[in-house]
Amino acid sequence: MLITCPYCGARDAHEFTYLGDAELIDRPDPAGPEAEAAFHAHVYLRDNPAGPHRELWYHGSGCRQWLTVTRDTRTHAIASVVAAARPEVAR
Amino acid sequence: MAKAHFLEGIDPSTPLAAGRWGAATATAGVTMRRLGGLSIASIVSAKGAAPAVIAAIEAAHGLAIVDRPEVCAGTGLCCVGTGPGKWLAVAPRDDGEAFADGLAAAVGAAASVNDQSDGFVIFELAGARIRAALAKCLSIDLDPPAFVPGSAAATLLALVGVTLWQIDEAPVYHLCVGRSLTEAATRALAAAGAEYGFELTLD
Amino acid sequence: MRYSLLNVVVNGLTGNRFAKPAWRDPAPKPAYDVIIVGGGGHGLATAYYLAKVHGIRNVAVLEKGYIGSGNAGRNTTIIRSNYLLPGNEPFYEWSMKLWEGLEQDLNYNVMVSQRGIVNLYHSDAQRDAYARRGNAMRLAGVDAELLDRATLKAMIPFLDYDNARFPIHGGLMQRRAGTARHDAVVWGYARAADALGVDIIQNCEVTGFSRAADGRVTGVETTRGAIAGGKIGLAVAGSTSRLGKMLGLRLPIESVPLQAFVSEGLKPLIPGVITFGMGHFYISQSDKGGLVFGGDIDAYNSYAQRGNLPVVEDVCEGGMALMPMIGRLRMLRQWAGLCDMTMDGSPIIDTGPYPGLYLNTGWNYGGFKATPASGWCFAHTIATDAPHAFNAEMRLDRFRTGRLIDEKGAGATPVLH
Amino acid sequence: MSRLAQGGLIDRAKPLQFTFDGKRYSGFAGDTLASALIANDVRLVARSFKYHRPRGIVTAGSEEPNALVELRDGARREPNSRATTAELYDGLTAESQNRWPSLAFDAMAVNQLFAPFFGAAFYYKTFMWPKAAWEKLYEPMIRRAAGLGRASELPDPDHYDKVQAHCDLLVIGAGPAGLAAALTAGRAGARVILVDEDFRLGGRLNTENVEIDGSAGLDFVAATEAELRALPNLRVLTRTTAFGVYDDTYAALERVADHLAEPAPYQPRQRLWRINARRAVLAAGALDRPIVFGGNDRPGVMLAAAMETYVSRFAAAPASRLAVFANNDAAWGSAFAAHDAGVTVSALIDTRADVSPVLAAKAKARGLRVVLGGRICDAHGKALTAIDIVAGGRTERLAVDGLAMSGGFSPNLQLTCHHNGKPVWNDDIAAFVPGTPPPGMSVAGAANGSYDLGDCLREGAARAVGALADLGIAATALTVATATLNGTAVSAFWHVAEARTKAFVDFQNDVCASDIVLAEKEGFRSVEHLKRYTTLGMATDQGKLSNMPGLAIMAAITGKSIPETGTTVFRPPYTPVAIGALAGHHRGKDFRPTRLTPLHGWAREQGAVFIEAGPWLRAQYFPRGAEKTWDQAVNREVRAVREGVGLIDVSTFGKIDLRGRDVGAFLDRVYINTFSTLAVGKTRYGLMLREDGFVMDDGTTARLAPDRWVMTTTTANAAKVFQHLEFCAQVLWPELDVQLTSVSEQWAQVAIAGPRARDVLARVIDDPATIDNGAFPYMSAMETRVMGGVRARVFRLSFAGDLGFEIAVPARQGEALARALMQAGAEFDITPYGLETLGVMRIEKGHVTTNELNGQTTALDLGFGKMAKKGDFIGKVMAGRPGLVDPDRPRLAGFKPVDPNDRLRAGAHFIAVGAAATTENDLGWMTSTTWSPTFGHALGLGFVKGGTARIGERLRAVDPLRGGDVLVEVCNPVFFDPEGVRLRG
Ligand SMILES: Cc1cc2nc3c(=O)[nH]c(=O)nc-3n(C[C@H](O)[C@H](O)[C@H](O)COP(=O)(O)OP(=O)(O)OC[C@H]3O[C@@H](n4cnc5c(N)ncnc54)[C@H](O)[C@@H]3O)c2cc1C
Ligand SMILES: NC(=O)c1ccc[n+]([C@@H]2O[C@H](COP(=O)([O-])OP(=O)(O)OC[C@H]3O[C@@H](n4cnc5c(N)ncnc54)[C@H](O)[C@@H]3O)[C@@H](O)[C@H]2O)c1
Ligand SMILES: Cc1cc2nc3c(=O)[nH]c(=O)nc-3n(C[C@H](O)[C@H](O)[C@H](O)COP(=O)(O)O)c2cc1C
Ligand SMILES: [Zn+2]
Repeated sequence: MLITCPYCGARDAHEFTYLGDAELIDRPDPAGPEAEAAFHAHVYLRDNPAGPHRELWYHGSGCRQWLTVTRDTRTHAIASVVAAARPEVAR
Repeated sequence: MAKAHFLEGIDPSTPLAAGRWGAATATAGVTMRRLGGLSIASIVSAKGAAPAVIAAIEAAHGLAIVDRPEVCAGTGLCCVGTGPGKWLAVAPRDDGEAFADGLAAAVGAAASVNDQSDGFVIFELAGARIRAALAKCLSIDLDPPAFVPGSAAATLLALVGVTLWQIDEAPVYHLCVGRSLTEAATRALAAAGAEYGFELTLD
Repeated sequence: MRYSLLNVVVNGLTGNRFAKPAWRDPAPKPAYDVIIVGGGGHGLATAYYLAKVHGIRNVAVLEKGYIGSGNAGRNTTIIRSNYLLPGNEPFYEWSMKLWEGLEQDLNYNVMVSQRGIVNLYHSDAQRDAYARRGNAMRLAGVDAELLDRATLKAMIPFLDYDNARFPIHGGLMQRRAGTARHDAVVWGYARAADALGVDIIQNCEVTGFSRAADGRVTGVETTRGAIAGGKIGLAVAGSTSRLGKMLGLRLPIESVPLQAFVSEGLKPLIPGVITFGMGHFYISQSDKGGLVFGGDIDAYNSYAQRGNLPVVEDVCEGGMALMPMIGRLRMLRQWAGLCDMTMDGSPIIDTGPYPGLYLNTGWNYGGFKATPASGWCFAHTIATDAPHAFNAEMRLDRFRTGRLIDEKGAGATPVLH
Repeated sequence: MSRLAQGGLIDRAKPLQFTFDGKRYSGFAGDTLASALIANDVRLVARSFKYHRPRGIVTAGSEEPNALVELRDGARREPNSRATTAELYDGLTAESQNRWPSLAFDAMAVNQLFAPFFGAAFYYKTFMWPKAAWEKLYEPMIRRAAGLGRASELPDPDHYDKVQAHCDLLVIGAGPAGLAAALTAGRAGARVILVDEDFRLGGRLNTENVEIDGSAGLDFVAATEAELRALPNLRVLTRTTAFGVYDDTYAALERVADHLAEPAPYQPRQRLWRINARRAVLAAGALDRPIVFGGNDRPGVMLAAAMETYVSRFAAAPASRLAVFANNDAAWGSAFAAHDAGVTVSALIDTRADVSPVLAAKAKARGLRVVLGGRICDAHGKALTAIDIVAGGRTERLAVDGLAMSGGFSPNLQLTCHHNGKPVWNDDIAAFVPGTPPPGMSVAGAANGSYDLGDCLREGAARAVGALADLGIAATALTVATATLNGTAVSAFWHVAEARTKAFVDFQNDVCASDIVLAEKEGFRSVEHLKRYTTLGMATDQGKLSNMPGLAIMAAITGKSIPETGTTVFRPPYTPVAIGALAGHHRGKDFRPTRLTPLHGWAREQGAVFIEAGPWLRAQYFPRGAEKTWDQAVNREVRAVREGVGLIDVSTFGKIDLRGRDVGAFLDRVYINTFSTLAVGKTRYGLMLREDGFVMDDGTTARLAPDRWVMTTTTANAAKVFQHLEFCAQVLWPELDVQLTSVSEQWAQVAIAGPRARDVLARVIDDPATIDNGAFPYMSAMETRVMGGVRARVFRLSFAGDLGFEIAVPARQGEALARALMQAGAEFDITPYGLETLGVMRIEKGHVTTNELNGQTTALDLGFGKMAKKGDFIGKVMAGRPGLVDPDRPRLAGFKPVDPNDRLRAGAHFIAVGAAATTENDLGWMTSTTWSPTFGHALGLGFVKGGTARIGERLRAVDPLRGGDVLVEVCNPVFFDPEGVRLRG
């Protein structure tokens, strides 16, 4: 499986580490009213869809960027790869 | 019985000795030479500060570097893109600390500079079969136009993280390996090059 | 038709003229007391024990393809009860006990073969962790032995003890562990459940659920029409999230591929089950002679039911590091299953989370060995609306309460379990 | 000898000797073992799996189900090797397998007598009485009888390579279709790889006597090969099988040296190619398939296409009197070829009532006897002697010693299914053709169901043009004006109902037509159930021959069409692949890279014994003089530190440089304790949680300058922590100004510990005044100079729990530093110590490490509950869940044996005195133990319910695994210097 890293270009997936659903980007507000429920959902609950999935990969053996990859879990076809950092604050 | 592979007789904790290994070809198809006397520093830009770093390097060293996986070489300094806003700076001088301090002074708060002269070892890889040998250890495409003189890549060599860049058309490459893994990388290349005749030079 | 020596002889002499289907092929009835979704080992075992232990016989097992088409038909057949944590250990040991009597119980030779498992260790820290586990097993009345290198060498001489990158220091052994024939387990349970009146309905995919106003789940929609059910149990392994979505459920599960491999047939070579402690590799030999081996999961979400080459290479590297005699033996076929990996690596057998609904999921890469106990406990949970002591900790709310059953200590990253 | 006097693509000038079952034979270069055996009149080559039926050679390719042998001997013995693909070399040795005592007389053949009871899946219904007999008697018996060849049981002496390749177009198969595709793409300048599993290019052109544009097919092959090999942008790989299609990657196996007695020095035996091909054309051809009739497995019965190959390509006649039995035109061509080569063709039996007049005329011209609308119902003889022909209501016995059968062709579409693509049925050719191939793959030629030579050539060229067009590369299709028109008509025919003897569907696994009938009766009707119940298609050929007839028979019984019945799934590999090839060089010591510390050479000089610590080799202990056992050395090393001073290499710790305005705030969020308040020149111990509230790692972080910090991580978690911090910095809090750099490799780090540590350091540091206790108290850090100007970082810390310093210098100075310290400490008897000694001292001091930080523990469990700050940090919220703060969770405590002579063992569990050793009474477990030379008895750390609240209580530490049951006293986990006087001294 090739992941086209925006910095490095197409690289074999074995250069990357997979973390899981890209919702892990959105860490809940620990001071929020339902923080415990929100963290429970954030840490544990997943859509786990059969279809397009936004997910986090770390290019640890390359440029060391965290990437958000949109990949179809039925076919492994990758629709997009972007830096995981929120664009407004990315480099 | 075929001759056992020479690596089988050498423990990975014993450095592979300089010299010819593998097939007794007239000339070694793959050569690996450890380069000494280099200063190496890592540059990691602050968020959004890559342009400032590029400008600072240009101002201080007259070298225009790019924020891409490429190597930009000037006199006395070359910078290899290793990640967004990240470079490995290499210079032919034997005072890594001062080199890094100089760079740090140049970039100021725009980047974090660390002396890595002892953290990495750089090898020069050449020989008529070097591409074939590298194809056994790397998964990236080294054929032009995918990879040409000036191209660089942070990638895996066998199971070792490395930075590789191409020097010329011959092709000659430079390979930068973490210090603790130089022996592992050497063995991987020796295994890959054995078929073509492998020559290791350590100075 | 009971299988017996006489029966085998008679069939042989009559050219199988009187052979009968192992299970009927009924059309779905409009309603059942219990509907089990998923005709894998767990679903079929659940139906069997519902009928046998709880006398609930108006049961349907709905399977979208053919029974055993899921992980039950694609696993590496290892059965063992060498678990560490009290939330797991008694459950898996109960499973082992059921395995030990399964042929007689089902009147089907599922080829339970207690040839033993050895988990190799390569460092003092690994030895200590195995000792903790082995002692936990012994406290639970389960057999476990810690073998030193010399004993191992006599028992399994062909491992690379000295030259390997990670020398072998010893192993934790469970002699009662071993393998069972995966397909036979599915067919044996199906045949026995069918004999007790359970309807096994293949090519019947559940595509939705019907719900009462109070939220109660009252039936399923399927590719063969709507079917009402008093109670509905999900035992769909890697597909739980897909069914959960139809119910608006989000679960602590990610589905990832696990690959397995079989070699060409060989004369007896590997005595029991062996697992490598410093690489992703484990192996056993099937009765047919194929080396059945596997290793790590492909670490990404997938429903493709196939894996990728890096894991194949990783597994074979582990194999060659451990037993360099297999270099010239050939991999014949590779395949993959969908593993429903949970956030703590342990399963869920629970009532709810809606009335009328029951969950059996989260078997990670290790639920084959659980098949009998899973069916047994799930049947109990469905019949009595409460978990049995064996599955008392395997509940969905443990992620909320923090009473996790994390054997590996890998935390909420399913691909690390 | 059945070697034809002329013809064939063998080199008669190069005779080669070989042995089969110990008997010597000879063949020629260009032969396979199978063709050479045929040329030597060897018919019986193997025994079948279940019934041990005598078997011969059925095919001429990698689809061979029968002719499997043990090739080579000694450590190189390879069971289950197909004689049909083994290239002959001088000195080749092969043995038949799965027979006893000999191939000709196999005692296990008695199994055939029991065949009525050994039907499909008989084993599931029997062997259950008595219960114990299964494992004691039946299973071992079955296992011995099953399996095919014998493994060598010796380490594989050869080595293997793996290569990565990248191309625009991969062409799989070098028959006419593949050659046309490769030539078209190669001429267009695209990067092309052409692979073929054969050792010759040409595919069926090597067999069939055809013309292309007026010249012989073989000339076309030769000219094309010459042009392809001259193209710099095109790589030709023969002996290379594309065996799997993965995401974006094709896997192929090149048999580099299998045609040699043994590989040349440093030549790999085989090479695994991982090919990133942007597009691929599959031109893998089609396979002839058998017809199911009685005795169709007898030696002497082979596929018609194979027979033709043996006759034409290898000049080896498989029979002297041959019959041909077919349902299609192609087999007629095979019959003509045999006849033209001088083999007597006694009858040509076709199931069709009509064939094209062209064929009929060709047969007539050759004087062949043709039986139309006929069938063969049974074949006889241990090796074939006669066949029974049914035609026009009569049965006729015909004496023959060879039978070429052909049930029509099946396209070789396996690779199109590796991404779950399903083949679709084509009635015209009575075969499945590719459905949805994997992305980027197209199919040409016979693999696509196009059987006419001209079509194959045109389709190959067109597919290449199409594939390159997708990539924006213009190409001109190779043009072919004329090509031989061979008949391609076929009429589906699978199974001869009149068969009276066993009719085989899957030869290798002995699956008969009757087994399919039984499976259907017992309800195993889905093709996947049929496969698993009968083992149809599960043998080493993966049903290449048997799947079609098998499912056609099932379709007929159930009254369904073939497409309704469907096929089973094709999975990689296309043909079996050596496990060694998939491992490549990563075996033995090179299984995984070995990491060496910058002080490795120094430690070796000091006589260290090394141990694998994850990827690292670390000094375990340093034996001296007369010391015989490791514990003698360790006890000495511990005493030396506690009484004087010792030094240890701690370079393996992860070291992360953090720079930026917001590092303090950043660290506050990743550690449970506060770091933003840390003063410059100080270091602090920190605990990091995962977001689920469990401990991830611990370590110290020092502040070297207002905006520059350096963190140390445990050796084991170095990469994991760096990745986690990158996630926090890049993704969670990109607004924070933090730059992370791994400096683990740059710095060598040495710890010195013991009452004399400062005295030693004072002689090495450039400014000794700076390490006075006042100037540099416990938990201080500074950047400084040692050894006369060498940049260094000094931290006042000690894992060993004594007065201690850690000194980091640039890696190349590491050994010099160690030597300088040794010299400076000589008068205090400074002692190098290893990991083992560190382990003893950290237990004495109650410091936790991997055994305790195993991912299952919380900060509370470790007694670090008070460290947690008020504000947010990763893991804070989830760490508050009831299960994690449950007072009943086992907490860290220390343990010592009540009887000082008792030994403690990690892994023991705690049970209250008087209670039974059961799970219910389990109070916790021992994580780490050691014999402490400092205290003169054993010490342990562990987790116990109640933790330090139990101090003073006595418990049993039970270890049934090793027969241990020791009375222990619960203690403070910090045994040594609990007040920290030593640390601060
Ligand atoms: C490669 C591999 C190796 C393994 N090795 C081992 C091992 O050695 N030991 C061990 O203990 N465990 C092992 N496991 C795990 C084990 O196979 C599974 O945990 C276990 O089989 C899961 O339970 P099951 O048998 O009920 O699941 P399955 O057999 O997967 O049953 C689920 C069924 O639900 C059906 N289904 C799904 N959706 C629907 C729907 N909408 N409607 C109707 N039906 C539906 C599926 O078709 C499937 O048949 C392995 C798994 C894999 C993949
Ligand atoms: N008359 C008929 O009915 C009939 C039927 C079928 C084929 N044919 C003839 O056969 C020829 C078909 O041409 P073609 O080019 O399609 O096929 P081919 O059979 O000539 O060539 C296929 C090639 O692919 C190779 N191959 C197969 N699988 C491979 C794999 N996985 N990896 C590497 N190599 C692999 C084979 O070794 C072979 O050389 C034509 O001449 C055609 O006329 C005729
Ligand atoms: C324990 C075990 C042994 C197997 N042995 C064989 C075998 O000898 N030959 C074979 O072709 N497949 C074998 N298989 C694999 C199956 O053919 C099949 O690939 C697997 O059940 C997954 O199904 P699928 O490939 O149809 O998706 C075996 C599978 C298992 C689980
Ligand atoms: Zn990258």
